Amino acid sequence: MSAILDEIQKFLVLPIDFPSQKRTFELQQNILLIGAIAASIYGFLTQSLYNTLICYGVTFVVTLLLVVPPYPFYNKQKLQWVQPKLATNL
Amino acid sequence: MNIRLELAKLLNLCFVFASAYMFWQGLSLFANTDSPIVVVLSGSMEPAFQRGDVLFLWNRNTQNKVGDIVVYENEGQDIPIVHRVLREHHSKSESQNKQFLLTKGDNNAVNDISLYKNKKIYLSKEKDIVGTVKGYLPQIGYVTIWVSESKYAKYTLLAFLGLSSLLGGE
Amino acid sequence: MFSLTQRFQVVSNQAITFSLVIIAFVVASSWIQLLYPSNVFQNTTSAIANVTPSMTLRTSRYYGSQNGKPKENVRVSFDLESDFSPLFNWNTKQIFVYLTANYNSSGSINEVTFWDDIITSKDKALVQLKNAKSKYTVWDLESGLSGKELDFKLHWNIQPWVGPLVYGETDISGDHKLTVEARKKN
Amino acid sequence: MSKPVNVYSASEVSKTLDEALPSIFERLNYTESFKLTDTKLYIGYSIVVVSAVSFLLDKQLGHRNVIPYQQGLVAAYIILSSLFWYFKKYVEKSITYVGNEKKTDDKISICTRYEECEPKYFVTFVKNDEESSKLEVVLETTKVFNEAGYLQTDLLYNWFSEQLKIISLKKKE
Repeated sequence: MSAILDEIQKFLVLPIDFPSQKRTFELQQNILLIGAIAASIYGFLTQSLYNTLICYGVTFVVTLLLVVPPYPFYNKQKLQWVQPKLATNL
Repeated sequence: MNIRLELAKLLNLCFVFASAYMFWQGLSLFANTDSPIVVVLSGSMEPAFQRGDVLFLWNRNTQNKVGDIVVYENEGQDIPIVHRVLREHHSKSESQNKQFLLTKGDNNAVNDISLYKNKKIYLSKEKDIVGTVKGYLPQIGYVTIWVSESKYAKYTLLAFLGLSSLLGGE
Repeated sequence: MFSLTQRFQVVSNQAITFSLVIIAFVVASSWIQLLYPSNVFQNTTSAIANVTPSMTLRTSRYYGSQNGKPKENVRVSFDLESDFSPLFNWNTKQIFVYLTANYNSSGSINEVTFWDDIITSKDKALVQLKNAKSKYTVWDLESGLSGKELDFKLHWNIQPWVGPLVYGETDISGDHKLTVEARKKN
Repeated sequence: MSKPVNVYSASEVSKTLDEALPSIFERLNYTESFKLTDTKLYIGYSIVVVSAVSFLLDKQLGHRNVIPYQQGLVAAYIILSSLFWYFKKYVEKSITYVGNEKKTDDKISICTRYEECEPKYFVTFVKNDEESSKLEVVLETTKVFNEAGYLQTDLLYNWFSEQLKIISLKKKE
């Protein structure tokens, strides 16, 4: 049972490489910041909280789509780790 | 097995609960009420408050005004009721700090006398009032209602927690 | 940003942080809109006229009677006019307006509600009532209402979409004081 | 071997390395000193006890009946938490391991830290609390972990014994 869980866990970790980690972090921060400001201004000008909510909600979904999935271009700079051969020697 | 390492891990887990609980306790003392934040459970104040809305209470005021929205509990019942003050009567002398209140839900046709226990026709500010509503957040508390009332929601939440703890690795 | 769940958590936390900032902006801007261009806390006016009381005796607990003693219940009819449209801005969900009366009795100071209404949109913000009946029948805590001088006031309360509740009182004009006639003994 | 870690998570990797230090230094003939860890655990668990007492009082006796006690408990919680924070920040700093050589009784303290998004483990050695013996080195985590996320303890052991040699050479100069 725990072996299966470990497999699932390993499968769902889905890491990305280090430069992309930095990039995605900055990316999500910037998009959300701009989205928040835009949503506030748009809502205030139209005097509608509903517009603010929609605008910010869309920003959130877009950010999730851009940042969360491990796209191949986030995984181009994978590193060379210790060869697994040594693991069997242990 | 390193006992200190295990203890440190357990400590981190305990801190999560301890800090959340002490924050709540600190807030209770600050607002002088046993529940500084309540979730609306009934529709009797619609359209002002709907089920699932979160209300912030304050109970350091010695008297309420007519129009204040208050949360009260009947003796022996743990169900907080959110209604508006319809009438207030307080004594002229400053020393006697007694105030009698009659409440009503905005969406109800009649006042709350039928809800009061022991044939009372007024609430006592001192004894019955949990707090006065000062602030409001919409719908955030719906999760708690959803979880306490639907068993599917309970399973979904459990599954979600299990999955996230599995994926979180800790 | 090293795993799927961690990326999701980071984005969610960031989104929650910014949404708190948005809420702060909404609350602050709507507060400013209440103060400018005209301060609604001072400039909301109302006019009341033709306040006429009517009295009945009730013996039900739901009408203030205790131990079977009849209790004086008072209703009023009145004309009322007020405009609440300046109170509406982007953070106003509804306005609750209520007509109350203050009076003093032997040992206590009292305020009771005679009429209230919920206004849910700016189009309905103009209140014009002719010969309206009070919604509630009112009794006194101790004795009766005969001989008491009622001083009517019109209050408002803004329930926001998010943030603190806002209360205020209108500047009432017209004949807003009324002495309830003593009941004839028969 | 324990569970594998995500090698692209700087924090998880650094935590695994921190946890491996005691056994590595055991093999290098050191006995661990637990003074710092124990103090931290004492403060930490006293915070937990304070919150537990507060919780039980509230549940058993009701909020309104125990307000003065709760005020005391909340004050104690705040004081202990700031003490904990102060201890972690200024006393413990980032010291993860303190130990003594079994024969010579030389004391060694090791501070470790990591930076987000970098496959590096920053280690600072201080021998016998002497500023002159301070040695700052960086371990590439790619050299002790394999792709699957298992720590190669032998490689880590070799790396640490080399660093210790460098320190002792440095001292002779």
